[in-house]
Amino acid sequence: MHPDAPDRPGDAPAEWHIASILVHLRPERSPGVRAAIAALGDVDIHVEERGRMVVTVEGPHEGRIADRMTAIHLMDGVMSAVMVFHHAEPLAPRTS
Amino acid sequence: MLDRRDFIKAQAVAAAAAAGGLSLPAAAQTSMVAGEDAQLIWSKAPCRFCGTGCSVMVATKDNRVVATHGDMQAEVNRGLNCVKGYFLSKIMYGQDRLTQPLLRMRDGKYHKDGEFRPVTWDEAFDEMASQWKRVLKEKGPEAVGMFGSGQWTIWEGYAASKLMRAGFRTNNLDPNARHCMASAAVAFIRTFGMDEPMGCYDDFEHADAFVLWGSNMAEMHPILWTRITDRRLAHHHVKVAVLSTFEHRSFELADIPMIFEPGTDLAILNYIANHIIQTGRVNKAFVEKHCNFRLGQKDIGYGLRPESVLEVRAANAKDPTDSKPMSFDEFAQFVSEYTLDKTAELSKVPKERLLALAEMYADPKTKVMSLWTMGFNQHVRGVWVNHMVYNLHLLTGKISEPGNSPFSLTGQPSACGTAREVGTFAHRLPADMQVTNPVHRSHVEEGWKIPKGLLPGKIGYHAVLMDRMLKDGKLNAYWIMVNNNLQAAPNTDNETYPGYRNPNNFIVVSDAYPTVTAAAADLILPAAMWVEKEGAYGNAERRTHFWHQLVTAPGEARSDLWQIMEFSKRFTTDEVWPKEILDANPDFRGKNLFDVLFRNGNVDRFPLADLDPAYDNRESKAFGFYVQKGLFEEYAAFGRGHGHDLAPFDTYHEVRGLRWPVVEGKETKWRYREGLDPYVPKGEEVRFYGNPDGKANLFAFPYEPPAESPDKDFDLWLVTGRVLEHWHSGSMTMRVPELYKSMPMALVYMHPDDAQARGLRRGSEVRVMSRRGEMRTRVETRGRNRPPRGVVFVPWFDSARLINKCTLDATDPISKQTDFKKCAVKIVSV
Amino acid sequence: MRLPDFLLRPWRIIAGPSRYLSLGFLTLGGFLAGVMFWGGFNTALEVTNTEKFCTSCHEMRDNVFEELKTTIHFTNRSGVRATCPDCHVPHNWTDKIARKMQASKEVWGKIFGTIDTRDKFVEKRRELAEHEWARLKANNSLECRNCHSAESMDITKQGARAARIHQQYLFSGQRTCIDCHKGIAHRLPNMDGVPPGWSEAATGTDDPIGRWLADATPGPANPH
Amino acid sequence: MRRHLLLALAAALPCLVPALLAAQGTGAVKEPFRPPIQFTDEDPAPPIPADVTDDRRVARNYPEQPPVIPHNIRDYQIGLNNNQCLTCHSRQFTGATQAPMISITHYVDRDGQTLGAVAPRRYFCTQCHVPQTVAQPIVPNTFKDMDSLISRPSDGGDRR
Repeated sequence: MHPDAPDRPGDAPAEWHIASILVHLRPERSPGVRAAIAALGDVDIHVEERGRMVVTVEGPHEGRIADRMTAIHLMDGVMSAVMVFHHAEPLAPRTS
Repeated sequence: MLDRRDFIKAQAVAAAAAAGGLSLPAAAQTSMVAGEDAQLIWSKAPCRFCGTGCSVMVATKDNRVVATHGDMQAEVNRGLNCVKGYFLSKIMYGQDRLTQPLLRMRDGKYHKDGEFRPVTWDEAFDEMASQWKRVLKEKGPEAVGMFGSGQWTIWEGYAASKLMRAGFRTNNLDPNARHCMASAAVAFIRTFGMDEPMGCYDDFEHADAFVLWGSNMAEMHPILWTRITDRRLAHHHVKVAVLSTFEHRSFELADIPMIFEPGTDLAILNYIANHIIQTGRVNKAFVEKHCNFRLGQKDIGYGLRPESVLEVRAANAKDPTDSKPMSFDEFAQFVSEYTLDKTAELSKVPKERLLALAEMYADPKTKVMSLWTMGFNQHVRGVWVNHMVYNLHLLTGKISEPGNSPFSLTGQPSACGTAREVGTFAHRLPADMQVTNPVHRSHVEEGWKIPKGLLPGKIGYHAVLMDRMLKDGKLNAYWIMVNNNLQAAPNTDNETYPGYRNPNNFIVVSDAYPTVTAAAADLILPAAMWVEKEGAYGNAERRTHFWHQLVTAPGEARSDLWQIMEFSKRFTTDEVWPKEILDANPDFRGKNLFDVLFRNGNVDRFPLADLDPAYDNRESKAFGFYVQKGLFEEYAAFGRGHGHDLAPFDTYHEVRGLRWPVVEGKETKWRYREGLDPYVPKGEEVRFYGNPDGKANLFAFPYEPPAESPDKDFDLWLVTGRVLEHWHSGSMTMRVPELYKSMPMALVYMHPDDAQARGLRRGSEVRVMSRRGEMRTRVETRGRNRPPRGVVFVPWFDSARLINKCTLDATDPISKQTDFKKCAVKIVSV
Repeated sequence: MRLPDFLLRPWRIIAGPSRYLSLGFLTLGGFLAGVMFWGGFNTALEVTNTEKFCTSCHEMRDNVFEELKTTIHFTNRSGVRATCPDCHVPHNWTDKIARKMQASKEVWGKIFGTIDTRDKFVEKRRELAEHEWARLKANNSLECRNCHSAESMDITKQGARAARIHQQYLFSGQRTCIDCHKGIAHRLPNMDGVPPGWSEAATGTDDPIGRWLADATPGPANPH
Repeated sequence: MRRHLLLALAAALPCLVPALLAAQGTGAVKEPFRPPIQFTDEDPAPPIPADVTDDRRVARNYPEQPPVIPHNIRDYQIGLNNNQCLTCHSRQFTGATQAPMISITHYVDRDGQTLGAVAPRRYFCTQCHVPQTVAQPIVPNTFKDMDSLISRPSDGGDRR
């Protein structure tokens, strides 16, 4: 599935994917990296400490997640972006 | 209201934070999930199962384990687990966990034929101590014994060794690791003067060729198999050779698959040595500088009872370990009879494959990693085959450097750490010292602060001999911990069970679950397991790794460490030590064994204040000092400065394990080579410093046939072993529903033609029968294991189908390790 | 491993895939000819059409037949099983003869030792498999359909995914059995470049029957 | 600490109760020993249980658990030559087969680099993903998943 595929491609069942990514970055480049990540969309930054940052990506298919991870990996100041956790399930209406 | 997806997101964050070693402020979680009760605590722990030593992250909540996953930070597994490892979360929650001591009773007191009734710990230990005292009084120290395990934590094995050797003055202490890698351990010492591999798992990323000598790593060491798979599939020049007596899952990656006749690996190994010599590819400089050659004793028998006809007939059954020096030329002459033609005929392996395998070793440009487990070690010539594979690496100098590595794998999580390094074998002391060596004993007596001359110098009973002695009524008080020997031992119907039910014997089993062994005991002690206690294991690459107590054991269950130490309180020195020793050391008179062994100024050296406040530690709180730290530091002192250096205790709680020797804070990946091993002096290049002359020993041995081969009455080879989904006797994994449902019973895997010839088909109910016993199961003709005609495979994980009633208690005469891979059976329809 | 060219050239002339040379090869091999003299042509043909005949040489017995034994086409619920000729010999006479010519090449291989070991057989596996895939593709999986007819399939008895894929690809005529069901009775060769039948890359072509004889060019050398 | 002990007791209750009940009856404890457990018993071998082939996803115990395989994998070949699991579950074929795509964690190699295809170390699927049979476990397992430990009513969401 192409990363830029529409959110509900074809007749594929709607799914919700989430992944957490451990990002190693140069601490001095942190502001720029944070801004670039925030600009991606579907991405949340959670904690950052001593050049390591935890980011979650959500999306309708795995392509979105791979795409975001690659984008982060290629950012200036980022040394690596490693996925730690990935989970997918059918999209059910949210109740609260 | 908590949203499920927010909750999963919180977990995702926690998993990444744990993987990266980031501390997660409470706010970071509570901001997403409305309430702190959704928080999980993630901690590291080694996997409970095999000797690979993967690290897992364990999530706990409300004193329960709720999730586990592969530890990204661990070098061994880098985030991966096998299917068993992924289900670790559930192993402690089988509904039949033992939660209270159970004693066989009739009319309100212990009776050998009574029924199990719950008793208190006090009642349990009272009965046990009175039985021990009775036996010690009647027969002396040689009539008490303990059977431990490579699943003991390091300090549990160490405490057991102290209690048995210094407390009860007997070396009747052996681990189930005897069934597992005794052959490897003995051959290491005889070749290099020191136990355990010189290389490490980093060799996987450096080797050009992998040779599996009797090891089904795809199922038994799956994570190491991922590293071989990674190397093979990503690098096209890399080749994998797999040798076995039947086709199994590891053959899926084999470039050179080889099915050989059982026992002929001896001939294949000699052929390769001959090929290396004949084609002029001996690394002469290496051999001259670093090797000795020795001619080993032949015709050494099969480790059966001495009156057995095979032992009487063997010329050197009494003297199997002898050897004498020989020259390189004599060695070359010795192996020269193992030609390609002869070896192909004997082994039934096609010549082109034998040649291709030999070339892997002979070609100086190919870095070879040899790997083996039970196919080699559970072998009536197990020590020989271990020696013979070292011969190949030494002849070519392919050793002690990245990618060139003879590597003995282990089956239990601490076979190396506890059974070998701590020295819980009947002949061993810590740090490779031997009970028969008076200098070693004296050194240990000093370290333990016990009187000179206290430690016994006679080698104790080994695993198989213990069973024989129980049956013969010579061993009468017996404590079995963390293992299921009535399911695991050979020839159990004749040699193991009778000893357990011998009316003169009192059998104690400590376990977490009611195993067949527990059910045959007289007293069952409920044990804490895995992360219910603080622990340490040592894996197959010399890596020592620790974990904290993460949850509390159920009910009255207590760790083996607590059990050993608490039991020691029931004895005074006057009851267990001889008068002469006490006369010579009056300070020790009337002392409690607990005080002598564990309040000796070493073990009780570290206060409770040293505990990590984030984790509970039941044993330390029970005894009033940091027990694990005290035991570890006393033990580690034996190895530091002697090539077995361990890091300080606290370091191991921070890191994902370190490979000893740890010198000046640095682990050692490859031993015996200058620049890689701090113990090798400058300018020596290579030094096998375990031996006084710094040289390794090559041994010449012939091919000799197995103890029992198929004949007209029992016409099939029986091979036993494990499966991926279950670990050992299945006491943990059979209680995980997903694992149980994936592999619910032990089947007999056989060739479709063999089935057809007996009027059988897949699913037929059959009896597997040997001269010793029988079991019932069903036929599998198209499973993952594909034996050739004439061979059947039965796994031993299933307590309802005990294949070890059929196996033969033949052992390697040198290592005393059983051969579970070669005996004769027949299969008949039920 | 490749043979030197001077050896290969005469081999190609003898064993080449054209219909004419295969006949020449037949005579050279003398195998069927001998049989023809000995008995009636068709009777002999029937003898060679039994599993017993196929497995009378150890190449077949120890390789392909050994592999068949554990698969669903040998052991299954009802005990209805496929024998070698059920799948590998066309039931139509002309095709049958054509297939025999092809088979005789493999017999030649036996007699002259090109596949006398397991390793040599494995090395040739991709080429041998490609012949069969091409033939079944060309005849719309005729030998599969002799037992498994699309018309008689009750898709309610199939797994949901299988039912859907059969409707989409098989019943619509977009694909034929062999497109998806390769390796169902024997181990697969190296499948590099062979897409599964349900992928876009596997779009079918309607090769005329017989073209396989001329076009079944050997695939890439199979390392295993 | 006290909370821990209470919880431990609560956790142990399912195990303790049967044992205690049994102890009240005959006085002997039969309960811990699931049949067949006596060494001397000869147990007729039950039939080989059938495979689960209903193609229904099974709930995971925790998100990190590899899903079990809900279909038959008889005769599937995974080896040096090819991997038949990937002919449905790899990214490019999931559109046609509608099979779940392998997790993208499977594209990450040992050094954390994301590859264009499944990482070689993840190649042998059945090391982690196992099929199931219809056999019913002899011993129930009392593992509780994290959702059930959260003291809140169900969110009503999907629980596979």
